[in-house]
Amino acid sequence: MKLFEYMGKRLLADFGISIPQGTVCSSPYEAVQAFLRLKGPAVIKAQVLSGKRGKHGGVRMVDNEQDAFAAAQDLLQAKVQGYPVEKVLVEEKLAIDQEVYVSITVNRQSKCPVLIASAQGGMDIEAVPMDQIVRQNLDVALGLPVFLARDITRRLGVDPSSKPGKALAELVQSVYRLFMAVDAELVEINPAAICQDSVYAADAKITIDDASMYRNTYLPVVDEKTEAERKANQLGLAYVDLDGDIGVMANGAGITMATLDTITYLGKRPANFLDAGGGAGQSVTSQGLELVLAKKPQAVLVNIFGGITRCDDVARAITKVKKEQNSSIPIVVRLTGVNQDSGRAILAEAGVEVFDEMQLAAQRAVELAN
Amino acid sequence: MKLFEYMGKRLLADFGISIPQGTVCSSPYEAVQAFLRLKGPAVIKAQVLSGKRGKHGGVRMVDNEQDAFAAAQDLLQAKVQGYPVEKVLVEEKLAIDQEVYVSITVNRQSKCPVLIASAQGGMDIEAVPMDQIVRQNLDVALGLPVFLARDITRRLGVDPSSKPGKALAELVQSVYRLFMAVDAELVEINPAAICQDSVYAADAKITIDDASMYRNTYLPVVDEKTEAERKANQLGLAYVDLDGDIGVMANGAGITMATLDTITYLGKRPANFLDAGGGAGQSVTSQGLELVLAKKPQAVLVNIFGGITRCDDVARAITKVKKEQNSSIPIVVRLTGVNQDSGRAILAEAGVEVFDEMQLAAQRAVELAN
Amino acid sequence: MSILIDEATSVLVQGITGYQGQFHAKQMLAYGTQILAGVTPGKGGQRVEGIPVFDTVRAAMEAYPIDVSVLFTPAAFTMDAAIEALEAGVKTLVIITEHVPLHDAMELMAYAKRVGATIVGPNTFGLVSPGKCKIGIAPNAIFSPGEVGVVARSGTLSYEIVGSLTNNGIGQSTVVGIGGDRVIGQSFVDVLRRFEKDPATSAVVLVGEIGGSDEEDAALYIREMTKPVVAYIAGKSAPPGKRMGHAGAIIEKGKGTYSNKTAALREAGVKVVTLPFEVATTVKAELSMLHLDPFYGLTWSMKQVDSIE
Amino acid sequence: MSILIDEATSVLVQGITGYQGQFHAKQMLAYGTQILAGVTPGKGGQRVEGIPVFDTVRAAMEAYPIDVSVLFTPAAFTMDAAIEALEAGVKTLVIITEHVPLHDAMELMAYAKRVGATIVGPNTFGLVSPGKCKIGIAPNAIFSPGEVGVVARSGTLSYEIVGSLTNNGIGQSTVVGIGGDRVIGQSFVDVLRRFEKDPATSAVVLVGEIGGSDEEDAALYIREMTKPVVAYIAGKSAPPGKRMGHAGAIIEKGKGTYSNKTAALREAGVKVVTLPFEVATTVKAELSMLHLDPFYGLTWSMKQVDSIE
Repeated sequence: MKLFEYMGKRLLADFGISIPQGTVCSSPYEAVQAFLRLKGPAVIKAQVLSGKRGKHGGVRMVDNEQDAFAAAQDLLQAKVQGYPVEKVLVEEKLAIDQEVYVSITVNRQSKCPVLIASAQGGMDIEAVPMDQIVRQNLDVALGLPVFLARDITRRLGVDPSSKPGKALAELVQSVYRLFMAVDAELVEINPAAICQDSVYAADAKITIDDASMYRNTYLPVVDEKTEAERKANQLGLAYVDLDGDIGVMANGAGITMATLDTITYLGKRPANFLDAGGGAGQSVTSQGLELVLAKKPQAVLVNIFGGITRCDDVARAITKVKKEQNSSIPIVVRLTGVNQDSGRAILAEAGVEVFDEMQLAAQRAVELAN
Repeated sequence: MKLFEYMGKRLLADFGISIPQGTVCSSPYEAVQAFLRLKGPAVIKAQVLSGKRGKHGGVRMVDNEQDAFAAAQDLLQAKVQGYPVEKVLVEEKLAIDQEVYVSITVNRQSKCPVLIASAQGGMDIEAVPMDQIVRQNLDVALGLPVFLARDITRRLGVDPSSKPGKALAELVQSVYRLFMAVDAELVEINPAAICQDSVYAADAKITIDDASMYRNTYLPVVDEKTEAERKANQLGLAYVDLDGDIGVMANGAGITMATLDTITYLGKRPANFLDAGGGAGQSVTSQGLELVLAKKPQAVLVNIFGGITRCDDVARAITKVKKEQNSSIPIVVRLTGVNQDSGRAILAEAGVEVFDEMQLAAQRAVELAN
Repeated sequence: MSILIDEATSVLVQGITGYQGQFHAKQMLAYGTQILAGVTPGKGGQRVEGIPVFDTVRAAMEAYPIDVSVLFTPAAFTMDAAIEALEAGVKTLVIITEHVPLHDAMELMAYAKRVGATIVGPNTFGLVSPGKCKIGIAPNAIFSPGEVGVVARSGTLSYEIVGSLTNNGIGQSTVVGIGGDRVIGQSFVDVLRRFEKDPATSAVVLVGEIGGSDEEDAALYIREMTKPVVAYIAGKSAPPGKRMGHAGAIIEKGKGTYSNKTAALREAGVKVVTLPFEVATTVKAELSMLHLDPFYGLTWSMKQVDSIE
Repeated sequence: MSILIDEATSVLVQGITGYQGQFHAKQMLAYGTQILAGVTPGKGGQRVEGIPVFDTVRAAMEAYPIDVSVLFTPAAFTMDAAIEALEAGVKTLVIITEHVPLHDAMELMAYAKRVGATIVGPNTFGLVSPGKCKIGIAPNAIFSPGEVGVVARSGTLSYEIVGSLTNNGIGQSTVVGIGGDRVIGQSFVDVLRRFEKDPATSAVVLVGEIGGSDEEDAALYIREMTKPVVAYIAGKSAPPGKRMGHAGAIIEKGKGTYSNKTAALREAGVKVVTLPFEVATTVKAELSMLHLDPFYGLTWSMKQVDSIE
């Protein structure tokens, strides 16, 4: 789960990191009030979850009441990279001496947290040459000790004995504490703004591990899903909206992707993607299929390799939906595994085409979609 | 630093452990008010730092207003094992099904926290047979995981799947969290009282590592020292009041103890014990000596093996005190190590007897004390 | 032979009294797996499919010698159960559970490293040495004994490919699901090393996915391997930046892409196929090349000496 | 020979720019100790007594080969400095600092065990292999080279006893202060094992204290030792239940008492003396017994083989 910048900054502040003075606003009027409280030039930032907001016009500098109103109004009506802007953050404009990049995420290879930092902050970290990036794996049994925080500060070209150096080393330790405390996948401060003796988190990107949400109940909940994705999630399924011709339902992320690959290879494009996972029962399967059909694709390909999932359950779910919806969208089923014979019998009786091999089923679906 | 029971219980409560309803009181009138709020039988407990309070009459059961007043008045005028009672804790009387003992302390041998528990709580843990005591070393990198808390509960004869078992396992985990969070040397709950489905900490003994106090500034400060010990502590020295004939000042705990041993061996008893540690300068040394003299011993033995401590500093400190106090108490000095020649010269000039060997100096001090 | 598990492997099932635990214990028994004991806290003394259930792993270990524990525990309790097993001395864990918190997985892997234990998963279908032992949730019917090692991230796709190998007469030495999560115990490289050393494995099938860099790391190691590797990478047509069902499939910059992975593998001499059903025919071709080589066994065992760590 | 340190030992001083660090660096240099570098964060580039100062242990290690780091760091920063040294690869630490928080010591010892490092202290006077190397704060003048190993908890008392050995013509192989804190890196037993294996050590002096059970543990090990041990235990006349200066000297029930310790040691064959100045004469007697035994060297080296771990 991604947090909006203003939520992320609140968390950072809870962990002792300095953040710019500011207010999150839902209307231009609020934004003006917030601007006036700052008594100086301000930055108004669209609160959206996508990156590269600056490059897409989501950040405005203002130094008077009129501009503040206009900027807030403009942003609150805009979409940034497809996301509608529901809130803006009105913040003091910092007098920045240097911008650095600081983040902690998970190193999949080393199976530990990794700190990634660069003296070149404020820009796209992916564009910074590798030799200017500080990478430091962290040992969860050891944490991020002072000497390491100082060392990282030094490697960023900031003297750890100077006042801003001490502040930066403390920020690095606080980022680690926060990362660990909230089960973060990513805590990114870009830039961490060095302003005289202090360091401020001028931006904040925090992503929380969804699997940990049961124990992070005090965190705000941000829902970035589409309506269909949300419905699928409630069913315990994974759904992704695409824009092609053939609806796809399969069980398992790998096989679902392989099904998309096969359809693409055969010259059609998938309309959506429903991963029914393992062990979905009849009711969940039928609701999943309804989601796939709701996109009105030219055909639907159901690809079930039954392991935990039982083929007869799937067959019953398909015939039920077919009967209820009375839809003209052709459904092609590949069904194999536990209880495959009874499943195929049920489908055959309902007039649904069923195959043993995945590639045959995919070919048939592509034909029907033409 | 030891915490009073009521302070310990507040900490336990902060870490989610159930404690009996109660109020700490400084007067019998407060105690009666506290009793009346409980609406039932109460326990009034003297707040003192020594153990075995129950056996020394420090705990009273009361079930009416008059008895509550009398018990509180009585306790607040009493001394328990030499400690004056300044506060009493008025608590609800629990309906206890079983009493268990739970503590975590430091295992010096294994260099890790160790949980010690017994199904026989409420009594003196030292009197419980070893085979009825659960001992479990804890790995600081791992903490006290649920499976271990359940296992400990099981070894205490309580089914960890029962409601009181779950509560006891949670208590065990909370005790560990508290122990780690406050740099404790000891967290002891004796008894942990099983009352139907819940477990209450019916008593609390918590000792905090003195060396950690700089980072546990939010803890209450309990001063259990005598006036002289406090003064010595402020000087960075260690002082212990004893009740013999010869005042002892030495540098280092080991050599100070060896000096006491030698005096005892020679037939006299030490009047006090001042460990001047290593590297005490002239001013601190003279103030230390004043503390030793204040006890009016029959003689004083100063035993300095100079390493960090410089012998001339010690000599100047002794002559200064001797001159200022003009005391008739004889001072015998053993002085050896860095700058010993100039030190001995200074003492000789001031007419203080000085020796090279510790046993000779001790013999002379014993003679002078006769 | 085989890797990680064989007919002598004795297995503990943690979470055996749950729905999944019970069902798959039965399936594993039917496959011939030596399940000696199960654990569910508070359910000690019960039996599941005739298997004795204990309250703790320690109690189970005192009663039976256990080589591998397979976990069907709820996600929130999985780290605790895994640590319990490691503490009790189990040296190999297979964690089937999905949605284990990422930080739990990191802590667990750090601890497993300290105690020198092997973890497969989490979020894996498990592993199978056909005809000898199955641990996990894969369907029993699809496997056949043979000389091809299979290592894969995702479950159903692996069943698809293994089933197609079997249908094409190609047996497997061991099939290992490394798991779909971001932090997992055994990486592709870890398993490839084992296959390289296993005399019973002649060739390896790698079933990868977009996201992460595990396939790229594998490509680096494969350069040193003596055995042929055939790979299929799922997700060629997945849209960038969207999550595809499980966390392992987030499309990342650079290394995570389909083209980067397949290029790295091809450079390492891997036969990369475009669709899953091409795996079996490609493996068949590789195997027939191997077996036509009159010096095959000899060459391989000479080379092997160098490649053993 | 000697244990732990000798003339080839290269030393790093952490906290070298502080008052204690500077003073004792000078003293150690005067003793002949090979101090190659010092560390104080923020003071890199300075020199103390000609010794180059670095900001970090890693930087020092890159410039010089370091065997041992000795810490004169403030108590609150000592754990951090120690972990820094261990992380940088220093294998032996001598922590002079007193008042290190107990929990820091526990975490440090757990970490040192993981990385296989040796820690002497905290709250120790250090250690000396006379004529070869001194690390710590003991006065230079009191030591003389010889065949007696000394292991002690407290500083000044050890100086007293070592000085009296030297004055009586008895030299020392190595003198080790294990430290006065409750959680310390090397216990009596750890050091006794080293002395038992050290060919240059013929006899051992153990200087203990009331409190804790380290002397009792030592007594158990001494039963297996081939070399004679003489012990003095301070605190016979200390009042029960009072703190005597440092935390290690709290009188505890049972094991911690004077009578329990001396009884355990005597049962193990240790000559326990009552007063510190009796140590030298007793050691002298033990040594003359050893050297009168015509089979001494032979017997000992035959026995030694069994006792090496």
